[in-house]
Amino acid sequence: MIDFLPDDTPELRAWRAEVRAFLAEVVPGGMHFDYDFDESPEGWEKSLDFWRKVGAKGWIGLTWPKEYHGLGRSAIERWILWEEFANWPAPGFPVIGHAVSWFLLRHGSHEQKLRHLKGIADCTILWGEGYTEPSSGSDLASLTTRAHRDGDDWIINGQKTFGTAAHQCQWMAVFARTDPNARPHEGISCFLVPLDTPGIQMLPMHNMAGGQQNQTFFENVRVPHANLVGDVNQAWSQIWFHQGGQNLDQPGHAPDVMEYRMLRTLKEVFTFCRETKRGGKPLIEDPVVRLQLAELVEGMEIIKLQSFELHSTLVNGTAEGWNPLGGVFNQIHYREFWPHFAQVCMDIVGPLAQIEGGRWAQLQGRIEHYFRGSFGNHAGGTAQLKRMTAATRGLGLPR
Amino acid sequence: MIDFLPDDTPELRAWRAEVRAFLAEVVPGGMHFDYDFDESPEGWEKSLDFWRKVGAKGWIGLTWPKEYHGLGRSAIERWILWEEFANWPAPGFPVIGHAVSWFLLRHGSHEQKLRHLKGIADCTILWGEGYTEPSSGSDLASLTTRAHRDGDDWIINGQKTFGTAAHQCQWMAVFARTDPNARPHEGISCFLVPLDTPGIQMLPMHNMAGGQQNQTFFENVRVPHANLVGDVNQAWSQIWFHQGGQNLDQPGHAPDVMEYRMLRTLKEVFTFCRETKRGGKPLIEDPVVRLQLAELVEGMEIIKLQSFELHSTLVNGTAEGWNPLGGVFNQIHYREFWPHFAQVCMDIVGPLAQIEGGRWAQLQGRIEHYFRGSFGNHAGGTAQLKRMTAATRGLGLPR
Amino acid sequence: MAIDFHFDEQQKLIRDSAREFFRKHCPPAAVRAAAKATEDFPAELWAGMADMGWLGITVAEEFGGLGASFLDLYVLYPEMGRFLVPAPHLDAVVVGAGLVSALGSVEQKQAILREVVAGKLLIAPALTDTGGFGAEDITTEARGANGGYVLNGTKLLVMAAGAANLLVVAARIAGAEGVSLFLIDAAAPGVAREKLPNIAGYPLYAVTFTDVSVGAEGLLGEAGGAWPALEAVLDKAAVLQAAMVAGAGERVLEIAVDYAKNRVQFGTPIGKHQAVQYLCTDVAVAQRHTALLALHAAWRIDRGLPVAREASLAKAMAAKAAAVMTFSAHEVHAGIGFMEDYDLSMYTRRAKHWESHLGDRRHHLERAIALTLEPAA
Amino acid sequence: MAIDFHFDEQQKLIRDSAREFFRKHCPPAAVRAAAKATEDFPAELWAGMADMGWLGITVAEEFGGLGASFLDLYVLYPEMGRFLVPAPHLDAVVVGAGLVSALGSVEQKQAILREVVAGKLLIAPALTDTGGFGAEDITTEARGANGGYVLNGTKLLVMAAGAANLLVVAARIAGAEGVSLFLIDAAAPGVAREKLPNIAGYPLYAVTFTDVSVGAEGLLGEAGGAWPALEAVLDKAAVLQAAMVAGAGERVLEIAVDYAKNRVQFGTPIGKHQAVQYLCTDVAVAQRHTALLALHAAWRIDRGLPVAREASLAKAMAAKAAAVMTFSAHEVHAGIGFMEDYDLSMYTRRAKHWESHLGDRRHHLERAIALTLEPAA
Repeated sequence: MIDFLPDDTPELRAWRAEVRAFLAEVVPGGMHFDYDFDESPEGWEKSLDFWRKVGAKGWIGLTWPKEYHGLGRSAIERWILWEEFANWPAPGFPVIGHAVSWFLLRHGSHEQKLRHLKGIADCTILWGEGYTEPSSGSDLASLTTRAHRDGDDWIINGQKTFGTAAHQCQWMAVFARTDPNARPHEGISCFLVPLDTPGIQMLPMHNMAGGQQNQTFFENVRVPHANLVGDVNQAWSQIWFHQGGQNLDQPGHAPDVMEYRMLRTLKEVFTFCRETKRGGKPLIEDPVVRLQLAELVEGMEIIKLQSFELHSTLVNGTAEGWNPLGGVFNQIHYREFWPHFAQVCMDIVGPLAQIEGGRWAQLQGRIEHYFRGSFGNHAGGTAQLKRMTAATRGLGLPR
Repeated sequence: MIDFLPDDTPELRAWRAEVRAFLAEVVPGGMHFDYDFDESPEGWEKSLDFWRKVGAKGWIGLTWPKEYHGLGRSAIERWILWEEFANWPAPGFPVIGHAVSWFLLRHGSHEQKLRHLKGIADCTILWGEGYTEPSSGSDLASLTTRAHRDGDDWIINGQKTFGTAAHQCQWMAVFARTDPNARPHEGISCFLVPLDTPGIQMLPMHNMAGGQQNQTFFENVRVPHANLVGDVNQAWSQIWFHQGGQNLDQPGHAPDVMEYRMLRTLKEVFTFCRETKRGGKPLIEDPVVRLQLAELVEGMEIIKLQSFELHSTLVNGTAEGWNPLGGVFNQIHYREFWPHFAQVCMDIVGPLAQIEGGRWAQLQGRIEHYFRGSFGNHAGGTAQLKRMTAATRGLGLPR
Repeated sequence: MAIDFHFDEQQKLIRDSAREFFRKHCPPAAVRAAAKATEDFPAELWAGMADMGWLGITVAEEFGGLGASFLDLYVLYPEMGRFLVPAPHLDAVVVGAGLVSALGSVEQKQAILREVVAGKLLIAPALTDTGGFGAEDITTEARGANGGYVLNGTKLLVMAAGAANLLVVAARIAGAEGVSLFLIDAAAPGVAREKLPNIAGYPLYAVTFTDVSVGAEGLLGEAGGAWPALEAVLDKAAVLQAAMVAGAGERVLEIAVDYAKNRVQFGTPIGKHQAVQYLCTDVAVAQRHTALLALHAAWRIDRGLPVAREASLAKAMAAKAAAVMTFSAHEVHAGIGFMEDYDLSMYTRRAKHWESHLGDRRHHLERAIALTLEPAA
Repeated sequence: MAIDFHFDEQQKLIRDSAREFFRKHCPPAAVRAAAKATEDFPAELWAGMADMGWLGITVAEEFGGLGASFLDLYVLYPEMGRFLVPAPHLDAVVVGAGLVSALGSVEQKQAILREVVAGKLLIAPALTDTGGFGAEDITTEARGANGGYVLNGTKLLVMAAGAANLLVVAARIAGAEGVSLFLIDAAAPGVAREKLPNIAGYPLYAVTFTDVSVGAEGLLGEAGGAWPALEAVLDKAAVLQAAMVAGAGERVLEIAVDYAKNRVQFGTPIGKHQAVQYLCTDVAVAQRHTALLALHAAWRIDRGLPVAREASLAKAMAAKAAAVMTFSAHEVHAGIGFMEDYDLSMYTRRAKHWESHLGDRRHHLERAIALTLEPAA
């Protein structure tokens, strides 16, 4: 039955109230923190403190099986939890631990799940991303980092790049070529690597929005065979994003703190327009600005509704008339809309939007920072790649 | 020396005055006629009458050599002539005779030039387009119409399609495969074919804007060897559009009546906005409409300046900083801007723009007709094809 | 049920039977023939739709309808878009009968609705004087006279006025505030109907009222008080118009993708080129966005939630999608799509009507932002 | 000469020597260093530009300039864009000295221009109170007092105010119509300069005037009568800003095309993909359109033709191009383009300043349509 209402039972409404009470207690007033674009030590500290408290409630692994540090709760409860976090806002979950957790839950061994999900559930262990290489971005099959067997161990050599906040992490899921003679996508394996292993070196890179990404060099890095996830040479087909959507291994899509940052930014722009006069009139009465704002509202509304559709697909299967690859279409819209949104916000705020701080900055320079961050819209695969995935896998056009 | 002034001598100004006087006498008040989108017999008759008078002045072949029915005049005089025609407006030149003339001047034999340029110069013979086939649009190399030698003749079999106004023509330049064993683009020849030759049959197709295009069937159509243009099997490399720009065989680009129709349409919309009130205020004072109009003005201005640049390139060579394939960039802008322009004009005129005629139609339904015509923006190769040509030949990206 | 995009069994039944019915009765040739016919739409098609019960899905059972939900009605509309059904269901039933349901006295409902449901009475809503769909765009005048009213004005873009028995006319009563609605016999003296040739080939009319008398019983709802109900009915219609665009978009996407897969140029199907893949995903994205906004708004209607903002977002997106989807599909096709005989052009022509019908993109964006910024308004 | 896009020999000479000079003095490392330095811009670069004669190209010979044409000056600007030259030529010379040339008395010109041309005196135009560039955006107040004036107000986004000796301040004289300009010593009592951290890394300042006294001789032009000349100077500057964007666009295009040719993904250079080809042609098209409009406007200036409309079209297009070119180039690059150390990000940051400097796209589109519809205005 068509429904857009997550909490249609008293139990679910109580759950939402519980989450909200937790937030009010732990991060009163909310906390803006995007680990992608922020290197402030206080920000990291407060964000980790928050997530450790979430972990202590068991909510990071809310839907995981109880035997693996989860609470075994439903997808819709997870939706409500994240919706509240996003709305509040809570800081974004630090680095890629969530993605690793779904990957481990699907492909990890019993021992790996027992051991590694704990640190994610507690937020005591942060996981970095270990697939991107300097000459291998979305094209995982072209990666050149090598791992070869040496007794009970594997020895890794190579280089990973663009590892967002990897310097804050303790572990990394590293994809490496284990069969150099196999076809490109058939010889890749995934290893769980502690980042304090000898032979690992990290060099910082800084992105346009002030976040730190990293190059990680592996020189004869030795990890035990027990740290191989799943079967050897099978990582390409296991990898969580190989279906074109990062969310497909989740029990059901949930709203995202990062996406909701857009909504909060929009509300800030509303306020700005109400309080700012241009040509003697409040900006909010300017017909051109109103149309610009309306188009931003439209794009935001679509992002929100896409989440509903994806959740329904993952939980209830694809409804007739909806593309089974809906997640990819969501990703197209988000990647294309985000920079457009940021550009229009800058336009509305006007020439003074270029000021980054101090008393003459508009909205404390947050729009300008948001704008710079929007050049990070390629993370997880470019809009162009998503378009092609949608065209070929979603619409069936030839490759 | 940088210059945008076509008539900077008294002689050229006199020439412009002469053209203007001619127009004032022959088509006082101007005449809108797009043969692409108009099947009215009166329109055709008046248009042909006009062009025969132009022909009688020798102006169709203005820049052709005198020995081939031309006047041997300069490229800048041709610019001025066409600019005046476009501004007036004169009706568009009927079908593709001009393209054929440049092709013949470059590749035709002395006898062919003598004979066939006469009918074009007089506008007594109309030439149709004979390259497009049902499964071969912009991809000339894939054409399947065949011609085989039979003594002193060639026998043509096959089918051409989308021949705009071909039913009005007496001749057609037909491209056919003359060596079925050669590589696709190496076995094609061009024949000059009278359309009353036995074996030719024509079926009409109607486009969305009310123009007639045609399918032309060739069944054992016999043409003498003398009607072959240039060398056998060489047509692919000869064809006038093979450089990605139809204008490259001209002595210098000149303004175009069709493009100027856009400018006239814009002026009509200006008038409409001045005379129409919405919400109690003249539309011309609506800030949103004004921005829409400004963007249309911007796009139009670019079209006009592109003509200048192309003219300079063809006459004086590529200036530093300008892409030698400028013509293709012009074609991109025109093809992308035209439908956008038409859409915005419809938006401005509003819901009543959908009415095609009668007393409730706005601007006598001309905007609606113009809008329908804009779906013909693929003629001469789609915007997508021009983009790829610009990227690979213009910017040097790999194919 | 908590977030679900599956229609329920009754809705699936209606949708599937609609698809089957329209596939049989509205092939492209029939759609083309209807646009050229002198009658406004094929009478037998309308009778068939009446037989299926589709003229009364949301009409109360006491007046001969099914008394079903808005989503039960909604599922018809993607199919009507897909098959370009040449029948004035949206205007005559959703708006026309919808206004009688919303505002009519019991007598008016008794007299009218059962006949509408049976397909025997056709209502043409004559609302717009200028093409605009805001309250301020209504200028036709009703002058009080002899205990009734005398109407003067011209209504434009009136759907199926030629076949209509009854007109619902929006007017302003001279000297009073607000919008009033009148039920007027389409054949009443002083009513002149003029067919408007239009891009969509729809039976659109200008209806001119010259000193048309109507008794006090011709008033639908309160004098000067019709706007809130009219606005609510127009919101429902806007959502369905968006659903129609989304359904047409599914078909336009199929046409474009089929062509891209099968058309070979330069040795490969053109659908292998990323430029063409971009165009096809443009169609899919616009279709999907429209469907999302429309379905959400429809759900809000059944839940009794405020829907004006969401209806406007859906219609605004649908207007954009109507243009983008057809444009992009034409870009995929180039020459062949420009031909009248190719099915795509049928969609392009009708999409142009849908774009502005019930309010154009700008109208709905302005309304949506007003409702977002000043929700109280 | 009748339609020609080739610069003449003198212009080619200036352009070529500029390219050579900037290639040597403004490599990317120098541009980055300048943005982080405490001084507003590298003094030796400015001195070098003075030596080349570039601070006085259009200044009359009697005041130490070359008295050359606007196109002679124009050819510098694509190079300044290409190399992101960290020097305030546009603001200090074109606007600042340009205003003195246009409005100054012989005494003012004598005292100032020769020094400017020699690189010894730097003028910072302090024009905008709000970021807007229309006459109505000027609100700083000058009150008549003691035969002179007292200024109060804050000017924003003032380029290189820290290094400036002299400010040209736009203000309104209390109780009088029109805009007036004042020449004010940057070190005068009551002048406070505050550096504004900004996306471009440019030396932009807020300059606050608190009861700043200036004598009658500090007035530049007529009281209340500066706007026409100011507007004309701003038009010239807008055209040059557009030329700078076009020149930067050439380099951005090179960066994007080089990357697309050399970056291999899925076994082929990404530049083989039509999606990437589209993005690269987006850069090229925006660059070309900007260059066309800017060059045409520049030519009109030298021909003495009205240029306000054409200057606004050029700047409006340049604003759009600044955003489109950098955005599209980033889309080509994905991850690496997002890195501060990659050259592209230098262009992106400065392009954001250029977008709104001397008036944003909306300002210039509104001006262009006004001048198109009401050319008399």
